[in-house]
Amino acid sequence: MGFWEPLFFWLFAFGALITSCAVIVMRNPLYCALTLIADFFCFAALYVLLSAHFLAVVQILVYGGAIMVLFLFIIMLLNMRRVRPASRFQVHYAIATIAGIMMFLFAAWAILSAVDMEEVAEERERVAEQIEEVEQEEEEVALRTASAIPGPEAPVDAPVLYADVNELAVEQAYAQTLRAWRDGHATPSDHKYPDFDPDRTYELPPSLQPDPEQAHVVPGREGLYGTFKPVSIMLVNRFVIPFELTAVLLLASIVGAMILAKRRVA
Amino acid sequence: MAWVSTLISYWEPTLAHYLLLSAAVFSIGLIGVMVRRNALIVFMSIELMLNSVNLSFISFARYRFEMDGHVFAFFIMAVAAAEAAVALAIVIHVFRHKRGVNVDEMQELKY
Amino acid sequence: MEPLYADDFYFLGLIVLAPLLGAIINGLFGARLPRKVVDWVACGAMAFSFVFALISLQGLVGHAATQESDGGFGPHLTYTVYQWIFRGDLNADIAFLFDPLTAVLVLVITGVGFLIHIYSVGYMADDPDKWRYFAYLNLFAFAMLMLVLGQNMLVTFIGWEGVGLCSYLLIGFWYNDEKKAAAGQKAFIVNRVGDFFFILGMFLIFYTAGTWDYVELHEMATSTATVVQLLPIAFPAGLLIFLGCTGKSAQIPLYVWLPDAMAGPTPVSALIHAATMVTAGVFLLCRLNWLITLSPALMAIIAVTGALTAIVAASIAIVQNDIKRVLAYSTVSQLGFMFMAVGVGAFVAAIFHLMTHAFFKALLFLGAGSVIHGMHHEQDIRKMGGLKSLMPWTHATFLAATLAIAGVPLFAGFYSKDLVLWNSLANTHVLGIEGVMPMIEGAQNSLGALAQYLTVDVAPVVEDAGGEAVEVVSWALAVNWGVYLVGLITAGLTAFYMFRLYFMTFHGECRADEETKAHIHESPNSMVGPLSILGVLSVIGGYIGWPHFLARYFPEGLQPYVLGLEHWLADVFAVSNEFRLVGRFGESPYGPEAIAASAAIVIAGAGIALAYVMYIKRPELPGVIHERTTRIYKVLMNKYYVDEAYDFLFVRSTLWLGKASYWFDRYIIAGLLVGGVAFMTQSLGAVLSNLQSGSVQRYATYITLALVLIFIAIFYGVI
Amino acid sequence: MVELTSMFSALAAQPMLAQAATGEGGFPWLTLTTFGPLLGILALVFMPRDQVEALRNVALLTTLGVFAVSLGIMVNFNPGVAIAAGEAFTFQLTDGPHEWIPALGIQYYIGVDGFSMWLVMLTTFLMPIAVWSTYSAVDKYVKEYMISLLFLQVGMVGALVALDVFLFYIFWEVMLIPMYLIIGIWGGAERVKAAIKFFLYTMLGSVLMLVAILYVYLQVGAETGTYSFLYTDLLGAQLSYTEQLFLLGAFALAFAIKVPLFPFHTWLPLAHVQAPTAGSVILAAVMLKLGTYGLIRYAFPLFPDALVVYAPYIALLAVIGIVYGALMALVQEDVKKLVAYSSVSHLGFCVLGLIAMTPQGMAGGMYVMLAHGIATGGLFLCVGMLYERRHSKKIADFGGVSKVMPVFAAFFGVIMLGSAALPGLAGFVGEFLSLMGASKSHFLSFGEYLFVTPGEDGSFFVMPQGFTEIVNPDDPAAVVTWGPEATAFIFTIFGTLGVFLGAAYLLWMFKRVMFGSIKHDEVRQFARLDAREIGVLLPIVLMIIFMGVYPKFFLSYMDPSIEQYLGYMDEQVTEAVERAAQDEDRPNIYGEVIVDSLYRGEAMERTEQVDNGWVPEGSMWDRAMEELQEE
Repeated sequence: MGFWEPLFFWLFAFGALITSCAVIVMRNPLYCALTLIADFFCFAALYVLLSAHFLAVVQILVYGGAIMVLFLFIIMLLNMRRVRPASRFQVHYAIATIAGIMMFLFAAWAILSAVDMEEVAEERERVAEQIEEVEQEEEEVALRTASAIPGPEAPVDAPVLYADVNELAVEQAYAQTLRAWRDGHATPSDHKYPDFDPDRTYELPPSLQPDPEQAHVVPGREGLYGTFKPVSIMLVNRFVIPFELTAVLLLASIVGAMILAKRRVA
Repeated sequence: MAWVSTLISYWEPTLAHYLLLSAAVFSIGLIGVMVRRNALIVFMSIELMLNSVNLSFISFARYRFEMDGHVFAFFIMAVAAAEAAVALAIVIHVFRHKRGVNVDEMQELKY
Repeated sequence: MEPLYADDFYFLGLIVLAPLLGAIINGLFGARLPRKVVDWVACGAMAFSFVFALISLQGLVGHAATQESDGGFGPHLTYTVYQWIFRGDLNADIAFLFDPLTAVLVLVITGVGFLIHIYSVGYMADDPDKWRYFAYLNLFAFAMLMLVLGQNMLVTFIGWEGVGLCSYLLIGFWYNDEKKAAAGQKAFIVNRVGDFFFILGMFLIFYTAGTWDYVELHEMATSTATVVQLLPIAFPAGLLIFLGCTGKSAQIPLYVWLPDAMAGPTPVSALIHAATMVTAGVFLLCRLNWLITLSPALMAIIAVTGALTAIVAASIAIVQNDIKRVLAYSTVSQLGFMFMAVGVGAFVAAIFHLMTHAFFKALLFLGAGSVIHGMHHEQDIRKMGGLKSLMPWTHATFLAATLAIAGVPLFAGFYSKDLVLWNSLANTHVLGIEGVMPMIEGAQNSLGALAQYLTVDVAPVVEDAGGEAVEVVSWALAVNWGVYLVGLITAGLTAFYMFRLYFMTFHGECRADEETKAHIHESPNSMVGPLSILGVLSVIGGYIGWPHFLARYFPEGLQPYVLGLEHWLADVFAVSNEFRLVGRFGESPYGPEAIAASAAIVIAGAGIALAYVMYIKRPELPGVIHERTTRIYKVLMNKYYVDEAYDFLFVRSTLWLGKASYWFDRYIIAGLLVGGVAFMTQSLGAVLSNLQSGSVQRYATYITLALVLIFIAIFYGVI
Repeated sequence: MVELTSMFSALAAQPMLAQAATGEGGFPWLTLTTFGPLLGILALVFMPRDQVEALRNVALLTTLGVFAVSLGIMVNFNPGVAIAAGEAFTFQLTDGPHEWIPALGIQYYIGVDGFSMWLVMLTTFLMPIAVWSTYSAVDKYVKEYMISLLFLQVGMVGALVALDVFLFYIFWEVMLIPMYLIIGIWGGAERVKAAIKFFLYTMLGSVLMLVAILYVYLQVGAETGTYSFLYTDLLGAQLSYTEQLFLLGAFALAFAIKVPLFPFHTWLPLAHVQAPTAGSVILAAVMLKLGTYGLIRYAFPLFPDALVVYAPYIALLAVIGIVYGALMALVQEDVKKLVAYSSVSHLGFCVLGLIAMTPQGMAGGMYVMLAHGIATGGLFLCVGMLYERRHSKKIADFGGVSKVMPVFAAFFGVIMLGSAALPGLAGFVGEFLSLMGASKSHFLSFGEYLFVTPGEDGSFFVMPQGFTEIVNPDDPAAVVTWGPEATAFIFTIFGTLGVFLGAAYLLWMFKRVMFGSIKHDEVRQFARLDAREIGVLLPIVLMIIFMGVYPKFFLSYMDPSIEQYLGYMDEQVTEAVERAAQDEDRPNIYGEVIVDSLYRGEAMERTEQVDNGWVPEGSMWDRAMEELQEE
């Protein structure tokens, strides 16, 4: 597969790891805040690798811009100085770290046991052969993003080698699923909630009913994956309740924050 | 040179890589929450944990070629923002009373 | 006169009611009544009781005349007061039985009791609490009469414990003196030990016989069909009841309380520790004669214990210096004689000795009382002497009693003691119940084996009254000879220490200090009267039980009176005589009897002579003997250290056990078990409490740990 | 004070009371006796706190009023009532099963029978004395003290008369709270510790009992379909052997703690030493009896199979209790603790009598309850009086008291002798009957654990379980092995040892406290008994003498109930033994374990000869009426 993509991945992965370790190790909260911002950048980069461009931007905007600024503001406001290290070695700190590490090991074990490395290896060879074939047929190959995440079987009729698909392939695959939804082959919530009881009709109030046509409209321009349009459509269609609730949440937090932080007059 | 090929096979990032990364960052955040005595650092660790969760959402979205993950990640960010705001307000409030924001001094609710 | 109704003879109730009324009147209003009235109430009660006893006696004689003796329970009058308990098959009424045996006892108790009441009027004249004394004395008489008159063992037991209580109250009469209170308490507790065995014996009898009524039990024991049920329990029940009697009549195991009981006023000692209470044990064994005769081993035990007690008590009495203590030990010794008589089966002799002993021992105690009264509570005989001239009446009566107890012929003691000694020699044990014995002949089981051994293997052939050969057990012979010899030696010792006492108090020069010497005077008439009456009785008392070899010289008309007691009690003890009594020396063994009697007289004479020599002729002799035999003297002086042994063995060990169990209770049960549970819950609580330490981070850690554990648990199966 | 008496007189004028006079009307004697004290509490609540004297008088008046009403029970109780065939008990003067909580099947059903009648009278008799004795003892919070005493009485009488098991449990708990307050607030130095220990200990037991009750309730409900807590219904429960083992264990534990049997007695001395005089009088006199009463009423009849196995062990604990209690009392320096341990010992007799399952044993057990109640109540009152004068309970602080207080010495002497089981006084009858009952009991067989079959060669003594005995002469080999009887007799021997030890420690205490020279000069200044104290002690002394001299009055009232109970138990036990014989995994019961009762078989007809007018026919009221008609 490609050389650059993996490189960037490892680069930013280690970047994220190191900065997050730095965040919890540094003594001075100011430095922590700054390393955290760097960490958010690494995350943003990873989002891009995962072709979630909109979120990468939002990440930087929201986290980097808003939240970290807030943190820095607070740190500056309370002019926290370098805090002396904890006086004595507390036993429960050790337990905590061990617990954390065990959490990680467990998660890793869970993930690795779910992923069968041979399977991945075969996928890899199969993809490698497809790539060679493609190269021999000299088809027009868009920017190859070799992030060959072994996904489900290739979509039914798509010629594209899903293993080595690039942005274009992702687009087509996504459009493919949208069409499938539209044609009613699979519903959006298909095999998402395994124990979801499909036959129990779940009726949204009419006002919230998604507008049948508009829902699956494939906007003009190809290449929707990762952009804001599908997100915004979903926000107002399927996720309209959470959307409104988030609004309320934000309102509440603003009012709360303001009350708490205001200096008592009396 | 067998190990090279195996190495190469691990070289390209797969879903597992992303998940492992997110788990690692999550654990680091968790340790940070449990170990650091300064409230702000604790909040930052929480942000870390939230971010790692976002990463796993996005990687699964990518894995399934759907955008639900993104929407959810978006919501998480909204919540994170709200949470950060409230948290920092509390920190200021506490700071005003106790001149310090060490977590283990705030034990009034013990009994 | 023919008694109106033999089975509802209410005079029996009146005998018992009189002293009870006296006690209640004195008890409740005594303090406020004038002193004279108190005396009259008390003595009046006893007088009434005595009169009613005489009426009942006359009623009994009349009733006996009409009835022919069919071998059953014999003539008896009964009176049921009311139904006490009727539970299931237990029918316990408060009922009284008046048969020849009870008649003798009741007359002795009321008669001697009445005399002692008169005597104590003078003796306690100057005591402020006289009313309380008389109340207790009457209560005692009531309890003793209940004991003797009871128709079933329950009423006897009520009397039994009541008498114990009254002796406790009377011994500890002057309770503000620590020692006297302790003596009272000791008497009651030792009696209670005796009652412990007595109750168990009663339960055993009730379990097998199903009733406590003497008449029913007697019929059960005499019909061969039902005697088999009693046979297996005869030994255990009899032994238990005998142990009960030793408690009451101060025999070997439980006699320690009698010498200390001298702490009470002297008339009390006279009444309780000479005439009445101590004889309760003998009475009970005579009352249950049909039970104890069923087991020869038990009879042997009773005889041997009696003999041992007699010799031990006599030996201690020799060295005692307190006048009342000497008499106390002599009482224990004489009681030993009575138990010997019971042991060898001579119940008539036992009752006869009981009667005569009541007379002369009461007289001795009262005499001692008047001596003490005269010498202002001086009890040590080494400080007395030469009272012959100063207190003539007391001296005369005291001499008569001493002669009687020593066994000098023509005085009461000789007749009864001789009868006891002769019977212990002549009677032998053999289990000769016809009908029962042959049955067990072939039996393999244990009881059969015992009987087999008793009769066939061991016994030499001896002629019995009927002339056929009756097997006699060899060890029974050994027991008899042993008991007789011990009895003889004790008779000698008794003569010696009694005359030692007599000579040291009444003869020689007065060793009292000047102040008391000037003060010695003869006791007032109210005290001397009873003394003289008892003196007469202790002389002529013996003439109703002449030894057989002398009795046959009396004219025919006098026979019923010469052997009066034997005829009087013939019916009562018919069972035991017919069952087992075997005269060893043939039908009328006058020869051997004469020899035995003369041997007794010689021994008594020797004792008197020895006392005379040592205390009159050469007074320094006791001092000389004393140096050479200091060790033996010390042992005798300290009563063979029996008190100390009992104290160590029982009292101290029970207290130690009590302390140990109290420690066990506090530390093991309360401390360990209950406390342990409390401690565990507390410490568990402490451990859990530091979970809530308040630090948020610690909570986060715990949550994470919990989560990890859960994950491991879930996926443990999968790995 | 005035308005209370008017209230009573108003009550009397009521037509119902007149109708009650005829005795057969459904006049609620029992309900009045149980809830009478509530009237008193009502009156007390509205009285000002500082009028201490008025408060005490009202309380005394209430208890006297309740005693008067309870006399109605005694008068109307008819011992010769027809026996409900096949039932364990026949109840009289019952207040019919009124629906209380229909959903759960809980009824308000109270009644009285031979067992509980005298205990109710004991309670109502002792309460006025206890209240009157606190006039000088308690002077802080008098109002609350009186209220808790009256409340205690409600609990006790309620528990005695309740025939609905749930109602019984409620009253059982109601009893605890006031006692806890009495010990906890008005007690001695470390009263709180004692109160808590007392409360927790008893609560633990009763909680177990609650579980057992519910289990049986559900079991019966499942079987018969109707869920009801009525005692008569629960009696019909068919429970398997293992169930019965646990259930009887729970019941027995609850009552053993209350009695207190040997290992569970540690709370009693603490509670008594710290409790105020009135509190310890009531605690000793009545509350301990509820344990033994509970055993007969609730524990034994419900679980015959388990009882046959448990009986010897309960008897063992009782006997240990007797000797152990007596030994402990011997070494106490504190008088109140001595009396507390003595009541452990005395109640050992009661349980031994009851578990022996013989007519005499049962009657003895019941009589010990009454006699011990009166005697120990008296002892505590005397100790209370000594404490009020000397403010110390140590025996060493006294000596020669009888010189200074002769009348007190007389009273104390009679009470002490009464409790030391001197014949002619109350204690003797009870203990003698219990021991006699125990000596002839056929019920206490340890089964295979201890039983040794007699050797072939007829070896005489085959211990520890059996004596061999020749039954009939012509067949000497027919040997009856006294299985259970031998153990019973061994228990009796130790029991009788307890009687002797009882006399020992009481007399020793009496000597050290009363006799001897006056060692402390405070003793010289002891005030003589005032009228009130004599008034308190006199009824007790008279009752002790009356109960000792004429026990027929009490026993004749108990007899029919005892005989019916034994007949019922005899039936149940014989069935249980048969079941044990068939079922092989159960330890088979050697020897002939039977309940010695005079009734045989279903129809409950007497096998022995008819008693000679021992049990009076008809209640006192009827007999009085008949005499009136005759003249």
